[in-house]
Amino acid sequence: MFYREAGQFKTSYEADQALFPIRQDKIGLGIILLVAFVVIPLTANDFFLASVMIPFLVFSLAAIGLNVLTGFCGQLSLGTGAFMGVGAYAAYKLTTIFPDVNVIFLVLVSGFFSAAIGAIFGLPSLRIKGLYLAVTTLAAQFFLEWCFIRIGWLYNYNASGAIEIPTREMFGVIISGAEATPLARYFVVLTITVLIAFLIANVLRGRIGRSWMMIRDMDIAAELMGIRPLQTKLMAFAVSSYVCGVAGAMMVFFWLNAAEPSSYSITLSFQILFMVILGGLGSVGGAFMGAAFIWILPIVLRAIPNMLDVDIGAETVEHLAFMVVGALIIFFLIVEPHGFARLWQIAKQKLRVWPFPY
Amino acid sequence: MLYDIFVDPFVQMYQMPDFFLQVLWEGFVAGILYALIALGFVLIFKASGVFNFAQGIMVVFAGLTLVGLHENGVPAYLALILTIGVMAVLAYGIERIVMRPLVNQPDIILLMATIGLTYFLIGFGELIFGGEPKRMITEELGLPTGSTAFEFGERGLVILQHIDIAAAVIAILMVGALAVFFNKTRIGRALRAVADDHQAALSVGISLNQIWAIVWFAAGLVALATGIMWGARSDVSFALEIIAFKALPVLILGGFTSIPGAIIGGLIIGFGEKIAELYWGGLVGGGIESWFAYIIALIFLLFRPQGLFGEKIIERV
Amino acid sequence: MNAIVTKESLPEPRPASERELLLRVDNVSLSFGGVKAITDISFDIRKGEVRAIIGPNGAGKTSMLNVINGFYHPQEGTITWRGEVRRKMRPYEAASQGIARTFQNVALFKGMTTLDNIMSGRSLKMSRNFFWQLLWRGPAEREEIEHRRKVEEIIDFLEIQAIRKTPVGRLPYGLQKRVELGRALAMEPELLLLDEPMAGMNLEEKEDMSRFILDVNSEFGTTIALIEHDMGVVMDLSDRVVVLDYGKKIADGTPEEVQANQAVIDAYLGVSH
Amino acid sequence: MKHLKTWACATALAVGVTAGAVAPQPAQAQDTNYVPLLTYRTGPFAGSGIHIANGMNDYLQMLNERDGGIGGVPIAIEECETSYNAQKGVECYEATKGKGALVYNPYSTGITLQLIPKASVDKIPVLSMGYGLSAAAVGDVFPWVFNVPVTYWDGASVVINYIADQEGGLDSLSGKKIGYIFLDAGYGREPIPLLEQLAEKHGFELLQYPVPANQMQNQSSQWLNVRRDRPDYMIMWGWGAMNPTAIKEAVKIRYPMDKFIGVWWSAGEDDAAAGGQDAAGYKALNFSGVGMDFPALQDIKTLVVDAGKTQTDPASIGTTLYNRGVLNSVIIAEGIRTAQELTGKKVITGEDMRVGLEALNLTQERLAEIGLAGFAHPMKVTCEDHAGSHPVFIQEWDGERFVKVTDWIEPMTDVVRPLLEAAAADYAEKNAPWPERTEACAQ
Repeated sequence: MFYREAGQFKTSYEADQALFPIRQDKIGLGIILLVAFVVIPLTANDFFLASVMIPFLVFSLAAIGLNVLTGFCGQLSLGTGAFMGVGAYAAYKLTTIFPDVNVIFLVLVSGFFSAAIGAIFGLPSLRIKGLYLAVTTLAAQFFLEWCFIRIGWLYNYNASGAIEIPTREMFGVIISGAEATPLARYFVVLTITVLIAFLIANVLRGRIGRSWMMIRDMDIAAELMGIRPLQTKLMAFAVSSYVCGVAGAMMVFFWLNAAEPSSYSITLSFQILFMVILGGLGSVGGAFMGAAFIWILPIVLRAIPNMLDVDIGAETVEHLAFMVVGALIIFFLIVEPHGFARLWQIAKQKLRVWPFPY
Repeated sequence: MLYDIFVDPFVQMYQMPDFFLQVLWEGFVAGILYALIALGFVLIFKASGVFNFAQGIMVVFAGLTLVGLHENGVPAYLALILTIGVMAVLAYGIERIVMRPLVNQPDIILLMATIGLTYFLIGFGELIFGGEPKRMITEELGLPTGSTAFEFGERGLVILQHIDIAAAVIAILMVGALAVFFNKTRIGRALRAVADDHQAALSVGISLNQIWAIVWFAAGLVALATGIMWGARSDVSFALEIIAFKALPVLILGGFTSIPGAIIGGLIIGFGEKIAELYWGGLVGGGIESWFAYIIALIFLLFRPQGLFGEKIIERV
Repeated sequence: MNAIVTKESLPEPRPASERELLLRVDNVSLSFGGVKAITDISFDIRKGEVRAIIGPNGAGKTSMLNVINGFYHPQEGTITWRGEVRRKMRPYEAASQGIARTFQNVALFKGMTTLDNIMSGRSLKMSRNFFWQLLWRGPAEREEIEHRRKVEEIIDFLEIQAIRKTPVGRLPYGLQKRVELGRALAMEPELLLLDEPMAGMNLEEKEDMSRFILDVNSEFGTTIALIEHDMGVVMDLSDRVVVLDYGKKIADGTPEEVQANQAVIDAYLGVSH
Repeated sequence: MKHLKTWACATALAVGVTAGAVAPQPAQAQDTNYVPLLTYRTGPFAGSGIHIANGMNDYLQMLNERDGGIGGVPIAIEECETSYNAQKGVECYEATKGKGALVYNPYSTGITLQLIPKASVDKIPVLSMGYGLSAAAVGDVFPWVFNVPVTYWDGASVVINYIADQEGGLDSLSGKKIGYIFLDAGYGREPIPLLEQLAEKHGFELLQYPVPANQMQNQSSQWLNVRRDRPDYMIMWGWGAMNPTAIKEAVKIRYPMDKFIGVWWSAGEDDAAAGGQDAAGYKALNFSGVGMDFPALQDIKTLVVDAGKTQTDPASIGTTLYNRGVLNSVIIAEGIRTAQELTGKKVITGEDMRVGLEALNLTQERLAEIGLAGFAHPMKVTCEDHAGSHPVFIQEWDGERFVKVTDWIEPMTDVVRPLLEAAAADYAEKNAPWPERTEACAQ
């Protein structure tokens, strides 16, 4: 009834190719941005900002990054955690080398380092496909993790072996370090995430995004249509790693505040992979939904016993969260392999014909 | 530097032959354990084309069930039998709930389903038996403990752990039993038929569902054996899972469908990483075992993408 | 014969064998680990003709196409493309030199819509780099629209407007083949290789497809090499036919010549060699 | 392309679901002192973490049951599961700090490092008892962080002192080989600078055997290296599943167990029991009482454990790690009590707690008063010294239980203190602008 595109005629290809061709979607996006930029900052408390929204946005960005590689280009990667780590360590080193440069700029630059590393580990993808490629990305994961521990230069030879984020400000507002308010950090993370998501969505709808999907859907045919497989895959690795690297840098700069190598372990790789699967392979919007689900579900699960006043051990909730996530992944793969993104489309389809069933 | 890389390790091997033998033995034992995990992968991959990421966690789960039952007062052997029963139920459940609805899905979807299964089993196992590491009931199961030392040369000594010998023997027996099972029994032949061609197997009246439940059960038994052996070496805990990843490079070397490949791949990785760690690892500060196997596999893949025993892949359009 | 539209109904400037040479295959042999797929084959394709490659199953027809567009590399022999001799070439290089093809088993990009599939054929013609793509507004968008126009022409030509936004995985087989042809056409190729474009189609679909092939040939002047099992279609469509059997060339000539050739008759009737 | 379109749902989902579910619980009732416990009963380090968690929880609960809390005010205890995971650690911190948390004990070096800079901003002290950043003992630089009773560097120097004693003095260390096997993370790497310095000073050779965190249960290479190098002594800095595996491997290569000494985090009964009888002779540092012959522990048993108010397995009371957890809670409780005395308030804040901890003076007499005579070395925290005690003793595994075999051994303060100060200065410099201490010294 309300969600209907009837009467909206497109008179140009511009309009037809827009990210949100349907008016209601445009309005919806506007409302979401309004909520994200205005309503949440005005109403949310520190816990919601610092422990729900910031991690959610960081993970969303990482999931977009992995989605570029796995969802759009069809190259399975289990090394996301390490690529995020490269971004984090690069950003850390950059802030020590250039203490006066704006930290947001450095975070964005740090992505280029992980892009380069990602492209190097993407090289075998020319000859290796599918499951085999997953093993080479595991090599990246374990090797890079080892480097984070062993190369003291990366963490400035700190006795703690960890990277600790210094206090930095922008326009007189402290945005990183312990004194940064959750609100300031939230705005930084939100802006970077929205901006990168928008730019990546642009790439995905154009020639380059199409070439990735060609490789994903049928690499042989793509090659026969003039796509250079190595170049295209490496570009996907680089773009994906760039986005993951920025997410990894944001993770330590605007969320965790300090990170040991174990923060970027294989567990993180799986966390992001699950977000991508549940959200929907090959969907930018799905990355947000998957991140929301995987990050927020355990928080909600933990809160439920409190609300109901049931005495369940904290660890039991943790175990249950594992089980639920595992079961849901299987459930989604069986029922709707395209994840939340497809469910959302189906819901919209239903809405479009509502109140009639067909 | 060059001397340290190219000469010194070999001099050491020559000067301390007893130590070199010990390294080889440790490599052999580690290799056998990797091979056992890989064997579980191969069984399932052969019959259903599913890359079972959860094999590592099945190892822990089986071990944990065994120890957990014993902790709750079940006698060791009864616990063993009950665990076998649990693995059978698990195999049936996985086939019924996870695999059957996913028939004919792309490989990557099946792989991800088994990753989901991994997480489910971690949560489930910890929920029931608790998250703390448990001691394997080695003695209660009648497995040998202790060690034997062999004099070697003047002051050399090679120490063999009885449990490691037992692991090797059990691994060999299992491979033998699987070979007999595949070649001599009706179900075994059906399994091979399924491996060759699902459709064809169906058309001659082989029940895929039954076969899959059986392979998952067989993989569960292999997992149990692996769990006992590895549990005896350290402890039974979910931290073991990360070691199970080592089966992936093993499979790359040996090929996804070859049982002898899994064994040989396991041994190559086992020997390779021990020798590399002990004779060359020190040059970069040690601890290279965590990634060495993967890098071997990666380099190997670049030159021989089809694995040691696989046939050259001809792409068709 | 099945097809209503036949080659004879269209004007023909001059005999195919006299036209300008586009591609020549000289003494090409290909084997896979000892198994010979193609043995010492030579033939040519001339500008603007419709060239058929026929032969029984396993004769090496698809392998021949794979050699032409660089997917397989022959052990012996050379390929001359527009006067340039080549031996080894990556498939994407072949594509950039104007060779497009369709596949025996439809090889569409299943996760993409009809429109995106055909747009993918424009990949080589689009050039805006990554940074313009990031911005979208401006050059990248203009380029996209410019190519969209071209693609819409193809969609109109193939009469598939209604399925423009449908993911191709959901289309019936006949339409998928049509989309695949559209994708190849979008490359604006000089040489179009069609691998069994009518396999598995019903009569009506075959007629449509025949019409499209002839229209492509006459309207766009595209040279076409096709593999087909339906002899009626082959005889009606093609200017010249090359016949393969067991990886060897056994006949080459106009449809009439080939039909009369004893070796061809033997091969199709299964006379032992 | 409609990919972005769907993120509409994402945020809606995020906002909608969480706003309802995780809205902060109302602050604790005004008549309690709120102590959040960051624990881990699951994950790779659960084997060690469970006992600590039980010990911490049970002692505080016993105080509630027996005395009605501290100074007549009950303690509100809340456990938050971190799984030794930095992400969850921060989440636990954010979730609990708003409820009037008095002190944090992260039980993870990684989480401690995250909290150290936040402590002064949020005005909640961090108590990392025998772990975390060694340099935090320098109270002038880290007014909000306490690592009573001892730092890793103290511990490492005690081990060297002990070895020297066995060998007949520090001079006889010359030419000896001492092996150091450690968890390859910040935790295990921290003692290396001190050990290296001592090695140079006393002429022994330090051999390092790192164990990567994901190879904790696969240490045969490290121990083969030990076998080849034949160090005279082995020192271990392990945690979680690394400990039992290491002890088993040491037994396997027939390393003389009486020359194998672990840090206090490698002192669990479960760890040593993995080697069984063969591990007899294995030694570990410790700073909390062994066994359960303490009235306070008896109270815990009757009032809390036997009453079924906890998950604790009765057999684990009196084990090393359980007692360690108890000691941690003793320090918390005494800190609260001191704060109450100094401020005159019954319900205190994090700032008061900092003052209380800084003035902590746990004497023999006081220990006896609370039913824990001889349970720990007396501790006296000062503004300069936030470790406040330093001596540790060595216990030995006799095949079935740990037995205290030495008296309290003093660390080499002359070596350790300058290192601590240098490290603190280094930390402050790297994290510039690090806030100057503004908190007045109560003493």
